[in-house]
Amino acid sequence: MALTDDKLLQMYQTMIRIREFETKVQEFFAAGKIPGFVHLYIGEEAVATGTCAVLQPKDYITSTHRGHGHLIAKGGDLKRMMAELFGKRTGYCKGKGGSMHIADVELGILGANGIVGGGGPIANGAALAAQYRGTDQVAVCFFGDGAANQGTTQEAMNLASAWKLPVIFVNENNGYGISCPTCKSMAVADIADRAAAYDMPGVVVDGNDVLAVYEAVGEAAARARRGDGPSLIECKTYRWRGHFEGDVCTYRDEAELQTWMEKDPIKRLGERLRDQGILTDDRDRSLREAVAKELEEAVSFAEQSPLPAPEEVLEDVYA
Amino acid sequence: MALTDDKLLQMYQTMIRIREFETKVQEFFAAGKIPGFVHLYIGEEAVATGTCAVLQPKDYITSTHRGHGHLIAKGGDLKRMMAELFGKRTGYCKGKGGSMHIADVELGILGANGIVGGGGPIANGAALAAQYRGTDQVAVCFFGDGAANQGTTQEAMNLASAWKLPVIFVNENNGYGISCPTCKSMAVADIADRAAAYDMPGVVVDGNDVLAVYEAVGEAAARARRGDGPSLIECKTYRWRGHFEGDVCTYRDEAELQTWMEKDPIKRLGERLRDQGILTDDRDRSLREAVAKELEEAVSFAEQSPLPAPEEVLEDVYA
Amino acid sequence: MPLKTYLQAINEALAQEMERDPDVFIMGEDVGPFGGCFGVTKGLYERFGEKRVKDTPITESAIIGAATGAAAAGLRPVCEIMFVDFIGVALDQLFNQAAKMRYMFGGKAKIPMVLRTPQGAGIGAAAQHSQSLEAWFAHVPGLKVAMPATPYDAKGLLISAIRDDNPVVFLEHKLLYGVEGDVPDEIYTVPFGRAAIHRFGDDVTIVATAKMVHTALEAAEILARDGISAEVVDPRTLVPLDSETIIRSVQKTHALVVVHEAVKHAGFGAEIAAQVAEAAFDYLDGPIMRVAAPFTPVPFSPPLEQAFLPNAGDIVAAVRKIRG
Amino acid sequence: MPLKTYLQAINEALAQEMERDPDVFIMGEDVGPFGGCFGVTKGLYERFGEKRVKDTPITESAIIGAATGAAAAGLRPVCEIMFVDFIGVALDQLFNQAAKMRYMFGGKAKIPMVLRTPQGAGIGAAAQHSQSLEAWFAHVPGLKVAMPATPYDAKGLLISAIRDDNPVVFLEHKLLYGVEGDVPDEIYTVPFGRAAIHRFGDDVTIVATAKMVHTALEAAEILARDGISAEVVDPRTLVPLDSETIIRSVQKTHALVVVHEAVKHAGFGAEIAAQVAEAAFDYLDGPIMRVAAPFTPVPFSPPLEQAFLPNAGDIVAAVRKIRG
Ligand SMILES: Cc1ncc(C[n+]2csc(CCOP(=O)(O)OP(=O)(O)O)c2C)c(N)n1
Ligand SMILES: Cc1ncc(C[n+]2csc(CCOP(=O)(O)OP(=O)(O)O)c2C)c(N)n1
Ligand SMILES: [Mg+2]
Ligand SMILES: [Mg+2]
Repeated sequence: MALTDDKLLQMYQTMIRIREFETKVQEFFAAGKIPGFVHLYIGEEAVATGTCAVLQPKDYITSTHRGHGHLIAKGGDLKRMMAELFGKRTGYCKGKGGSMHIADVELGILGANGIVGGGGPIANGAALAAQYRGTDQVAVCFFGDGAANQGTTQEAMNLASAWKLPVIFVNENNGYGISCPTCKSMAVADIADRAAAYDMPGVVVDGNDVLAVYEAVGEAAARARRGDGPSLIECKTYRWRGHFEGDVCTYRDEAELQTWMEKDPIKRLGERLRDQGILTDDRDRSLREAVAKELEEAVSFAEQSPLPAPEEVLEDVYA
Repeated sequence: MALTDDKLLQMYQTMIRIREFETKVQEFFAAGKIPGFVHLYIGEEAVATGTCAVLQPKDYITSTHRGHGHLIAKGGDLKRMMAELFGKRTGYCKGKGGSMHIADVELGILGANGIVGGGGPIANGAALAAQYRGTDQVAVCFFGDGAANQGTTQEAMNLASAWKLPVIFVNENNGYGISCPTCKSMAVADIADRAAAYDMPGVVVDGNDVLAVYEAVGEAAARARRGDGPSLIECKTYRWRGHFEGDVCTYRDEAELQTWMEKDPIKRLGERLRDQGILTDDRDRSLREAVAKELEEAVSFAEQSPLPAPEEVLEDVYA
Repeated sequence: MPLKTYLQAINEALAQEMERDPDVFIMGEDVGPFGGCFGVTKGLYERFGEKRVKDTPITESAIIGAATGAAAAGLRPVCEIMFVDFIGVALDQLFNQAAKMRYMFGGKAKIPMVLRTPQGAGIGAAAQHSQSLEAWFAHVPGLKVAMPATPYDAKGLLISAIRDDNPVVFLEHKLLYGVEGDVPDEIYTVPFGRAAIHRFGDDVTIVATAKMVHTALEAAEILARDGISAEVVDPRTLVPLDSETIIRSVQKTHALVVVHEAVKHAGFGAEIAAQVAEAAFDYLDGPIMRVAAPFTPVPFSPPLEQAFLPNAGDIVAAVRKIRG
Repeated sequence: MPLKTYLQAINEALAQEMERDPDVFIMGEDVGPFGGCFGVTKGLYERFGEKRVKDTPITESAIIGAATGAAAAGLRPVCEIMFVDFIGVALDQLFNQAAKMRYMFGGKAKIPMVLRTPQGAGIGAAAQHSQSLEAWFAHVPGLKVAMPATPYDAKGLLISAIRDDNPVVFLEHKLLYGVEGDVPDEIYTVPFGRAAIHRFGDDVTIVATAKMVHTALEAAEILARDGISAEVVDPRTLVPLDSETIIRSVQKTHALVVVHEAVKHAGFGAEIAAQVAEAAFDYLDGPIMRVAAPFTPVPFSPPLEQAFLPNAGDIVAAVRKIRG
């Protein structure tokens, strides 16, 4: 699909929104204003952005413990996201879920997930509903390199291919599952090679090139909407921060991080757009100011929102 | 490995022992003397026989719900097996296990298994013990085409390859998981193709040709003993009986069964051995008489053995 | 009323709800043309077709996950796990995903799915095909748990389960499949959280579930001969649990025996005993007894399996013990 | 005695047993150089090497299965599941395989393995990282279940667990990792099936587990100020359970409150209450109370999480309720 300038700038801005959101989360977590665990997406923005740029609101995604980027890219509201991280009643989950469980079913976001490999079977279910109803919706399952080894993920890929479900398995290979490098968790170099085990197309893309991701996911989505079944797309990328905030990354060296930071997906798209004359300094500044403003609002919304009342613990268990 | 005449005749006899054992089980189940479920191995004898002919007593196997053939091939005692099926105190499990749980840890038989896909992770563990101790033992995981789709099986293959464990995954592809043909449970034609997902060798062999199985497993075992890790061997075969006794096989047609019965693994090896002058009519008769006699004894042992006493229900829970 | 088996009642409930609501569909291993391992879904594939009666690979996590995702997307899946014993390969999708989604998401999701699965010993299927695991499910907030004991309840509870907007674990007892009882042809529901009093009595309350309801009724007969009048109560659903009916019965009889087939230790009977020991303590004339399986896996051989299973004699003995 | 944290006590037990017995080794996610998600295995990789401190892929079924198979082959694996909440993807290997092998095989196998895993809420980790699931494990014949509340018990029970010839589920409480207590440097064992009486009293027995033992002791302090003398009993292992000590205490105090962090409904507290309601009924002066979490998933936001967790006030209120 040819990309309009607007769409390109939108993708550029979405990556910036993710980056800035995560940067704020990092600050507030350090400041002790965000309880629990947070797993930041900084450095991987191109994967969620390129993928969700293909999707429509009616399409589904299942996310992971590292889900903020997916949610933002799929259209999540920064205010309610930030409020949820702060544990406020105005958050997406009324403070019941937190970082690992933010969802927006209206937007097709079936939730971040605290269980590694938890999303695949659920994405199949959403895709099955689309197939059952004869709509052209697709479901994207985001999962990490570590999650690729979980039985649930592999079962999900098999069922999706056996039933030709409209699912796109988007693997975010950032090289590590917490401290465990992919080379120790699996013998294959490319997770995409596993697609053949289920007779589905499998491709490796540069996960820091948002356009490459967009392209690959676009093809997979078209295929899925045609009724030709699932695909596996492995996006090679890297997380700049620790596994969770607080992790000091003793298991990887600075040099590795540096080389990846040079592949900053935002800088790369920015330069591309500048070369093509699509992005000017003014435009860039205004984009960033808009994001900054949006975040200011999200943060003050989160800070000013009330905490849930203790008795709310008992609500929302059953429909 | 070159096979001596004796070894060839042994393999021939082992297949006959399995066939005759299962035929007796079929009779006694029909006669109501065997409680519970029995899943017969008739038609698949070459897989267990060719595989276990490679193994030594110190090597391990994990079996399945269709395990009688594996146990016999690994050296299981027909008396105690039959007694167990009859629910007698003299059985392998003192009547506590039955068909789906017969084991002989001394012989490296870590049990039949009532859970499809249950054996893979356990076979890894036995192989890990061998690796840990630096012995040259190997572990064989028998599993069916249906079990290939279970997450546990796929996790087990990944861990075995990531750790280069001395495991041989022997897939018994008999075309069905109960009523479900492989073409409906997976999109790939050959389960062996899944080996690539874990960077291990994967081969398809004629599961009704005991020598082909022996050859393939022999190579895999040598590889495993060398420390080069696991292999996947898919044996294409067929079960002549229903999934369990009582299943009338509405899901497959007679013609399919007939073509497979013509590929009877016992007849095939018999003819081969005759052509090579290794098997004579006399020898064949004496072999079969020996088996018949052994089974007579097993059956009368089973019939004459006492049932467990009710209070034994409380024994053997904890060591 | 027409006589039907427990199995037919379940089959009829599935058929009638599928007829009524196009969003209801079935998924599971061999549930299609084969009709299910026990024959519960027989005829449904022929009647509703491949789209609504789906055979799956052997992949329980993917089955429950597919049901969860489809339910989150608005359908009403009824999935089958061939034996409850297999839940261990797939429990995460049920207890961390389906059961918790609504709460974790702040009440913004509905997961209207049913997981049907048979429990119970008595057919020589041994340790991995004979368990009763209701206590596990009843400990999971977000799940509802139904355990029908009669054909009538099987149909009515299953229809309620399918119409419920929450994930429901529907526990069938494989030894009840052949049991006959009155089952109306028309659609009806048995509400969740309402116990059934199968026999009224004044001297002791026997709370029993699933197949043990029938065993308790046998025991009640025996006790009646000695002039002991037992009230037999079946909660029918463990979540929600009709504590009120149980407590009211104990307030009347002043004695309680709880019976189930699952192993006693940390079994659901403990929950019932504990609730009564808190809420009706002053009404009790004697100790609360539990009759349940010993703390062992289910053995294979018939004499062992029979020794494992609680029987009417055990219940009678327990009642006698209370009455000193 | 030297002061050590609960975490250090566990780490020391692992190190000393690995030192003593070359068949003991560790497996789990990030247990190697990383030292474990909570730091429990810190230093062990450096000390014992890659062979005995094995990082695994994210593959819990394969981890537990590898431990089971290795144990069946004679080794003594100690595997870690990073959070007990993850057990749902791997429970089959534990409850149908490891736990039942010995029985199914007629007593001819030994599975000397330990599964270590942290439980508990209180760090804002939400519904899938905060549960207490001991009731599930305690319902599985063939498993033993330990739940240490103090650094001393953590070390001694873990050494017993490693030396036990059966599969042991060793449940640590993540909020206790930082708690300090006296822990001898030398090797010692705390036997399974022996409860600890942490405080002696005459008016009420409070049975509590894990972190709730400390909460119960707080409550006992408060009650003491009103002249109510509470006895605080910690079973330490749920399987085997030291029913005798609990019952003897109730026979003395005539009152029982059971406390745990898991949700109350079908929680293990029900088993304790039920045993006492059967075996010590005549000694009870009033209802048996349970103090435990409400029937909801664990919420994220601190005020909700605090409302979820039982506290000393709840225990005091329960005691007051019994005493009318
Ligand atoms: C079933 C399960 N096992 C383990 C964990 C603990 N855990 C959380 S994130 C993580 C690493 C995941 O690695 P990967 O899938 O590569 O995702 P990434 O963190 O790299 O984005 C682990 C082991 C979990 N949450 N769930
Ligand atoms: C986890 C689990 N799911 C389902 C079953 C029920 N079941 C028993 S055997 C079987 C079919 C297995 O097929 P396959 O692996 O091909 O082995 P085969 O019977 O063909 O030898 C099924 C579904 C089970 N025992 N365990
Ligand atoms: Mg990763
Ligand atoms: Mg098969």
